[in-house]
Amino acid sequence: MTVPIQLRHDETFVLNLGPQHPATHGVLRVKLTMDGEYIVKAEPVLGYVHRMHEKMAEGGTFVQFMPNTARMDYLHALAYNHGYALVVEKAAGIEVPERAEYIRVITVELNRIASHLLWWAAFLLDLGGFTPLLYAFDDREKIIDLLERITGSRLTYSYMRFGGVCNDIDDEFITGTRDFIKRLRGRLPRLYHDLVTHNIILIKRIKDIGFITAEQCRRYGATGPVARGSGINYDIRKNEPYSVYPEFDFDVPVFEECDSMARYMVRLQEIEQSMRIIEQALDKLPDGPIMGKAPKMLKPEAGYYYSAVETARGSLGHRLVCDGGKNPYKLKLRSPTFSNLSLYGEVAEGMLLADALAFMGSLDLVIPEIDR
Amino acid sequence: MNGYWSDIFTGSKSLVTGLLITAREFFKPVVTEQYPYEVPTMTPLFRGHIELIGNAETGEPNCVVCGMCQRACPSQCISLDGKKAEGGKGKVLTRYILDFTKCSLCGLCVESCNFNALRFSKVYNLAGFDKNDFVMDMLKRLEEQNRCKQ
Amino acid sequence: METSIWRALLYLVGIMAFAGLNAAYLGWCERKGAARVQRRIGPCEAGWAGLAQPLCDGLKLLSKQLVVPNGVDGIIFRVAPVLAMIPAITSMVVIPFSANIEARAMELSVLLIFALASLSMIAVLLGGWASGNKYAIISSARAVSQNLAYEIPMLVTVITVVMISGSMNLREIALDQQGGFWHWNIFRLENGHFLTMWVSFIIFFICSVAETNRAPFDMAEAESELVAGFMTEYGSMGFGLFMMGEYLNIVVGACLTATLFFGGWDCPFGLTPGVWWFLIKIYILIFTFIWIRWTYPRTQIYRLLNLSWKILIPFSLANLLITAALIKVF
Amino acid sequence: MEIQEQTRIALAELFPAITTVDAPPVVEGGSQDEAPPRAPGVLVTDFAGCGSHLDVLCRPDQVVDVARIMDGQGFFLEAVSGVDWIDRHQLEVIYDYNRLGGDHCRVMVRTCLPRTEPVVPTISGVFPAADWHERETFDFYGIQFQGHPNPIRILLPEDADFHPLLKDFMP
Repeated sequence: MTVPIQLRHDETFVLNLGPQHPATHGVLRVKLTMDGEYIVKAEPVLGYVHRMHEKMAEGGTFVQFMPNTARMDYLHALAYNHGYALVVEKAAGIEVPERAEYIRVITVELNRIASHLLWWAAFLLDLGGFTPLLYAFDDREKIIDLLERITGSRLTYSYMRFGGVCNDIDDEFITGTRDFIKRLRGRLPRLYHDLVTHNIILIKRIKDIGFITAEQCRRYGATGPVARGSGINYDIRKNEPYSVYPEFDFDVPVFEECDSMARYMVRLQEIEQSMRIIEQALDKLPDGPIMGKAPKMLKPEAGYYYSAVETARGSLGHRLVCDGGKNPYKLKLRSPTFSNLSLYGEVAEGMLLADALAFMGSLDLVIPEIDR
Repeated sequence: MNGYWSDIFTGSKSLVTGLLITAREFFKPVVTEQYPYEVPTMTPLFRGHIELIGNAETGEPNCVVCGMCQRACPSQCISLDGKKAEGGKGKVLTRYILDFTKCSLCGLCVESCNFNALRFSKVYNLAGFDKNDFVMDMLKRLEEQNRCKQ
Repeated sequence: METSIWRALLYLVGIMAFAGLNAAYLGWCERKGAARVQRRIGPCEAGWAGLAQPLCDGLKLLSKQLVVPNGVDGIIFRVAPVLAMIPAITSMVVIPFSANIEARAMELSVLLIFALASLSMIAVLLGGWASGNKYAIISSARAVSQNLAYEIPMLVTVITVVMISGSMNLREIALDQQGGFWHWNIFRLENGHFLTMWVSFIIFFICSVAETNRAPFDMAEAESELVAGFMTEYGSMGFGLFMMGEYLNIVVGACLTATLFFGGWDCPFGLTPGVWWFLIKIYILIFTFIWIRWTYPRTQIYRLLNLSWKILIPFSLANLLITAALIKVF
Repeated sequence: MEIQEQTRIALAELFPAITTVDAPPVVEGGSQDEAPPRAPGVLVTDFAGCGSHLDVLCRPDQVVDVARIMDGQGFFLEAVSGVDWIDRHQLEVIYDYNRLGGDHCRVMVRTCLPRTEPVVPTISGVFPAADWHERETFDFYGIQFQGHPNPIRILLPEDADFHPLLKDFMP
């Protein structure tokens, strides 16, 4: 319900929603041409944390790029490891044993819950609620301790290798994960939904704000919770099944309202779906090796390869072009928030400053992933 | 008009439940870990910076200066060299420098070492005022460990 | 004794001490309260349980240099923070702490307090405008519209209390409610006043939260949108004075609520009235300010104005009419 | 999988002369260098092997028509990437189209441009998503996109004069 007003295009001033601003969660600058508190034109300016990952990929061998993948989207790093491992395994034709596939799914889903919890905390921080951040980080800390037990690092994992994973999971990890899921299921209705989701101030703050129609999503290539909040039933784990996802039954939360509240609800329900997947994966965890046989120095066949993975923010694509050598000839990283943010200019027009920031929070941006 | 009244009632009800939840949280025990007084223990697979493994009895590094870790490292932060051993068989390590400022803790060096000469240390609280503090000499560190083991 | 210099001097020192201590240690209470709600410890390093923390903050703020951005009206830039402090302290002159502890009992003390309350809005406006920063200008525009919108329902509810108590003098209002909690305005049983009193208490409380730019209504100093609102350009004691002004406004709001609705210095069981009951009531009310701040997200400027113009004002006017009718009928 | 057939037929109209004569020998993802340079056309590739259902090679000026057909079929533009074939003195632009919901079909459209003056018409008119992707490809490869509304760099600093992803770029 943004109030329809006539924007006076002549009396505007330019406000830099800085590269350094509390609500951009990273180094993103949005040049806002404002008329009073209404936004006439919003134009994101990128590149402040650009590190040229694609040139690094061409410089080193295939396995040497694995640590870089975690440095792009550090909130859902395991999905990036998974995406890169998938595309190279497809190129080199490496088999991954059953147990390794299950471990990959369990760790990726745990990391997805951690990413959604952090998004929820940061989103409420943008809206002015400080306390929920501490509750969400309390839960997220449990996940990070679990993942630290098996991967060795807490945020930027390089846990997956071509053909499997590098450490096996032990019983303490399994019992820890089950306890964590039981604890989070107990806290979700009270601390997350009663305190925040049903709160009238929050509902008024994000309901009917930031409309993205399905057609806009298609034309701008927005995927993930942003598309699912606009009624598009597109989840790569369901539409383009990879790894062992077809063996789990989980449903994809889709909302038709197309506003920030819909995107908010999609992510919270995805936390519950991820918990369902983890439980089924833990029940059906097979024994066996965790590392398939992969040649030490990979030389995949020349050709064009593409793999897409569902991260917490959308579809992460790896376009790999090989010329038969031991280095990737070209690796294009299709980052989900790069396209999700490209529709910001069109949607934020005529919005209030406070709504524009609530809308940017609902897009769940991670700036190093946009800039690569 | 009914939107007006329902807003007021459901709204105030949700505000009150919010207050009760934070009140209940107010009286619960503290969750945070008081860092300088309570020190966290690292999990067995934790990846601190890499360090050399010494032979159990003699304390000599197992490293045979094959240079596999140097080639495996994506950011070239390991530099090592050795000299021929007196007895003429294999090499002895003389210098092993790790430039920890560029290391991304990916574990490729530890995996590429076939002689069980490298492992991850459990050091987590590294802080320094100067970049050169992080260019570490692993041999010296191994000798200190052996000395304090006696 | 009434007009001797010593009495004036004693009260001057007393009020300044009360204001200074409150401003400093409310910051400490806020950080400890927020920490407890978020299940962490809060300041505990400086002094025993962090009690010296306000002292350290004060010293740090005092030692910093007040940076005045160039091309800005220096005089207004320096006056604005002081202007934020003045109304809060001067309105403590007329607050009846207890039967015999009151600086100056004036006939129209309620009028004086609300005149000064609107003065603090001007300080926010000047502070925002004088710092020449785009974020500050947006924030001061928001602050003016917010304070304006919430002054009207606040005054209307105070009129209902004054009608019931019969006098504009805070001391008379407090005296009228002496003798046990059933005499307090909020539980005044005679001719059904307690119904309307509850409604006016809730409206008054919401307005005092909004008046001091606190928590769900902190549109002026919205950290995550406007960086630090009108305080963006202020360095050391400029920022310090604005914070003290805000905390003192909270204290004055709490004192007013206690005097108007909870019977000033009266003991709930009518036995030992005194200033300590007054202080207990104030600090309970201040704790609810802190409690509210750490529970709710921030509203958006349109919802905030809607809440006032479409809900609070109609309700307070209806409440006024009902009270008038009840007085007339019984 | 009828969506693939549908798109294949729709795309085949663009290359009437070549495909009706005889479908080019189905090159199983073999390296492009030995096989004779493929004539423009639509090639069905297996998804498990290389991740895309259809592999379309078209001339630079047909890029906008392909984009319009894809828009008609309800595809969305996933990525625009450039490849620098320095030994063949060619710059290649790869457009990846995918379906948003419904049954899955990914199409890879490739065009080759001479390395000396790489110019290709922009498709940001049809797909606004291409606006940023094309700016990035220009940023890294120096490929000029004619008719682009705002052809400035997006990730590198505005005053950078180099194109880092070219193979002959030495920092």
